[in-house]
Formats: sequence, C-alpha cells, structure tokens
Amino acid sequence: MSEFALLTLLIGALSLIAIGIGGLVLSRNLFRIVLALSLAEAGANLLLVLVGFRRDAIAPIIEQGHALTATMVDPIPQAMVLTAIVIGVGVQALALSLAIRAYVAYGTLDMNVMRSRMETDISDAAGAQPATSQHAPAGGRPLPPISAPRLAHNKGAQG
Amino acid sequence: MAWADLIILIMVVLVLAGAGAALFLENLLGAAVATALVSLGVSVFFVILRAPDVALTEAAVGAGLSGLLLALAAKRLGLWRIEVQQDSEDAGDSSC
Amino acid sequence: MTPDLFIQFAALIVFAAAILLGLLRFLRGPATPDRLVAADILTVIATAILVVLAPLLESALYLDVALIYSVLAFVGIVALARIIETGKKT
Amino acid sequence: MLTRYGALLFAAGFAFLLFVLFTSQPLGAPTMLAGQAVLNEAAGTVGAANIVTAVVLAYRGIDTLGELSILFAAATAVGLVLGRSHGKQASGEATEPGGFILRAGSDLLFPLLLVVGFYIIVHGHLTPGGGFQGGVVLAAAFVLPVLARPSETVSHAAMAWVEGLAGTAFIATGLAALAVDHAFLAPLLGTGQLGALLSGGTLPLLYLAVGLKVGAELASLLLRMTEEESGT
Repeated sequence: MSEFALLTLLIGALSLIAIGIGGLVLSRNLFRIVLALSLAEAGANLLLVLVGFRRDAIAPIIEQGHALTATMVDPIPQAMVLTAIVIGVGVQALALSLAIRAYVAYGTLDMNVMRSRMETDISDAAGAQPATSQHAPAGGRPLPPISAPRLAHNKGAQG
Repeated sequence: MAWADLIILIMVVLVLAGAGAALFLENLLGAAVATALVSLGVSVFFVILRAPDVALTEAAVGAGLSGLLLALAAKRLGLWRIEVQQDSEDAGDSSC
Repeated sequence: MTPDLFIQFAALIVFAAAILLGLLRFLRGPATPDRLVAADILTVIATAILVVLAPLLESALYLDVALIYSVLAFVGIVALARIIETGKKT
Repeated sequence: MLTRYGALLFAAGFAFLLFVLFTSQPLGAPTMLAGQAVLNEAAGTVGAANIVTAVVLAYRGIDTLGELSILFAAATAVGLVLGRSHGKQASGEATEPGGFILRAGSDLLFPLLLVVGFYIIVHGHLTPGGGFQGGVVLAAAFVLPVLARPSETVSHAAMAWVEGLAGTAFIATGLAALAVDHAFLAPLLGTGQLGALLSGGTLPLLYLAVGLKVGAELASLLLRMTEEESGT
C-alpha cells in the first residue's frame, strides 16, 4: 500500500467527519441529523482503524499455513472500533425513536417549525402571547407568570 | 501496488459522493440509501486495511441493520409521502 | 505477471468502471426507486470486489465479509423497497 | 446566517486539525506499545486464533459487558419511547403481504440466515465475526418474514426470555471465573489446541451468550418499530 493510498484514505476519513459535523449542525430535519451523525461516526471509525494499520502486515487472525510470528496490524483499535460500531447502532435506534415520538407530538420533522410550535404550546400553557422572534423571545412584553415546573421547559425552549 | 490505489480512489469518490447525497438529496429515503452506500465503501476500506472483523461488523450493521432501522423509521414518519407532495408544494424538507 | 493476477487486476478495473457508472445513475436518478436500484447494483459490485480482494490479500478470511455483506444488503434494500411500495399503493 | 458560516468553519477547522495531527506521525507504522504485547502473548494465554476476539472478550471482558448493557438500555429506551403495543392493528396497508418473489425469497432465506448467523457466532474465535455480528444476522432473519408478511407475529415474551437467559449466562460465566480464578471474566477451561473449534476456553460460550442476547434484543427492537401506532 503506497503513501498515496494511505493519504487518500486519511483525506476521505477526515472529509467524512467534516461532512458529518457540517450536516449535524446545519440540517433542520431531524431524520437528516440522524443520518449525518452516522456519517461522522463512520469517518471516525475509519480514522481509528487507519491509525492501527501497519504496512506489509496481515490481519490479526492466526491462520493455518501462516507463521505464528508474522507481522500483524494493531488489534486494539480494531477491537475498539468493533465496540463503537455496535454502540453506534444503539444510539441510532434511540435517536430514530425519539424523532418518531417528536413527529407524533408536533406533526413535523423541521426543527424550526417544531421549536415555534413548542413555544406556542408553552406560551399557551403559561397564558401569554407567543414569542414573535426566536432571537428575542421576550422582547418588549412582560414576562409571563411561570410556575416552578414549567420553568425548566421554558428555559430549554429558549436556549 | 497499483490495484490498491485504484480501488481506494474509486471508493473514496463513492463514499464522498454518498455522503454529499445524504445531505443534499431532497428525498429523505434517497438520503437513507446514500448512507447505506457510505457504509458499503467504508466496509471495503476496512478489508483493504486488513481489518476483516471490523469490515464484517460494518457490513452487518451498516448495510443490514441500519438500512432496516432507517426504513422502518421512515415508514413510521411517513417519509414516502414526500415524493407525492413535491408536485404540489416545492417547500419540502430541504435541509440546508 | 501471472495469468491469475492479470485476471484479478482486469476484474478490479472493470469493477471500478462499473462503480462509476452505478454512482452516476445514483446521483442522477430522478426518482427514489431509480436510486434504490442503483444502490442495489452497487452492493452487488461491492460484494464482487470483496471476493476478488480475498485472493489479492492471500487469505480466505475475507470471504466471510462478502458472505455477510451480500446476505444483509439484500435485507436492507428489501426493507427500503417495501416502504416505497407501501407509498405507491395508497 | 452567521451561525451557518461558523459551523462550516468549525467543521473544516476540525478536519484540518485532525489532518495535521495525523500527518505529524508516519502513516502505516504505528507504535503499538500495547498492541505488540497483545499480539505476542494472546495466542498462548487465551488460545483464540482471532486476536481481536481475544482482546474483546478476554482482555476487555468488562468493557464488553458494558457494551451489552448499553445495547440493553437502548433497546429498553426504544420500547419505552415508542410505547407499548396493544396487539396488532388491523389497518389495511400495514398487513398487506409482499409480492410472491419477496415471500418465497424470505421463506428460502430464513433458514440460511439462521445457519449463517450461528456459523458467525460459533466461529467467532477462529474467523472474523462473533457474537455481535452473528446477533445482527439472527435479528435480520427474524425480521425478514415479518417484512414479507406483516400479519405474522413473533412472540415478544419468548425473546425477552432468551435475552434474559443469555445475559444471565454471560454474567454467570464471569462469576464462575471469579470463583475459580479470582478475576471476573477470566478465561477458564484451558486454551485447547489453537485453531480447533473447541478452543479458547470459555470464549465460544461467552460469544454464544452475546450472540443470542444481541439477536433477541435487536429483533425485539426492530419488531417494535414495525408495529403501527396504537392510539396514544
């Protein structure tokens, strides 16, 4: 495996991570956020395995016909990536089920629409006018009377 | 070794195109298929990097289980309706 | 270069071309079913690549990966296809 | 608008940082401080031909137990979030069977998937694969018939039993090792001959437990997602 091939792989893995993070931050759709998360995860896994690669080595599995002392690639990053992939699918399943629950509750997957509906709900429950702008939530109007358990929700929605 | 360079180059192109498609496709089911493509390319990378264990896991999880999960979630979310809706209204679920 | 090795290199070049063509269809495909079929083609080509890589890396262990990949990619693609089928009928 | 450019800048900067970090060391020649030691002694002390399996189950056994518990927590949380299903809903589209090819193919593939899954699990210490991968194949095997004929049901109670028994078996093996060897999940039963099916001490048993547990867990998770909304 040439230097060029390894460098290509490194750039590919880093681009995957960058694309994943970019999509994670920029997407408004919950489903696409889950997809972007899995992309970033694939890139990170590739990077970890790439670190453990050793030139002119065989896979860390002893076969019949090979010498016991053959050079092998590093098994420890591989074991860690094995764990990471399996946990990643658990995270993905949980995120998808949360997205389904949010869709059932608010009827949309778009984060902005969901946030505005959530704020309307909260304002309705608090008996106040809904906020007109996302960036100035309580601009120019008196703060609604908030009971103690609602306080946490309101903070979460505005922050 | 020329074969590794060639296959790695093609697969990197495939993976990056799949990742871009996953972010920029209007249809979310198409985006889900694109992530399956990304895990396909990554699985071939793992084989070339002499990690058959990880390649097996990525193939099983990325191609099979993740596809199943995304498909079932897409069904519950009603994502197949988007294709029909696109004719009437253009403001779909574009991400960026 | 022995004949075996030559055949394997030729196969890899053909696979590379096939992957580029499949990718073209995937990116251009106007509707989702087109993209799904393109993805299915790409999984078949990837299985073939994994099989050809096994002799090139001089180990039979890599064949297991191709086995699992071909079996499970079928299940995943079928699941996605079922969703599109459900959408078409209603 | 500003947040968008900031996010792009962050992603690109992060990638550049990693690039500089990873090119400062020569690629393809890792230091392998722990890895070389593991490679040298794993075949002799653990007796598994697959050294990744030896690392996952023998050197990092408790880590694998934690991984199992994370998967268990994820599956439980999915069940909790999606709600309990009150039997099958008889909504038209959900129970419509697939086409003839899909039904015949799934019937044909079900036993093959079972065989492949158990092969991957049982040969986990010899060839690539193991409990997690085999468990995924088993879960796919149980979901495929439901995909082809949505009216079919798989018993959730049986899966819960299999999952619980497999988890108990894993911990019981670890406790037995604790009693005999004074270390939790230490390999027992000797190493056997390298490369034979019955080698590696308790590793095949542990991987069998892991495979059954992961398979039952993921299958019940997927089946819960196939079930339609039950009027919440």
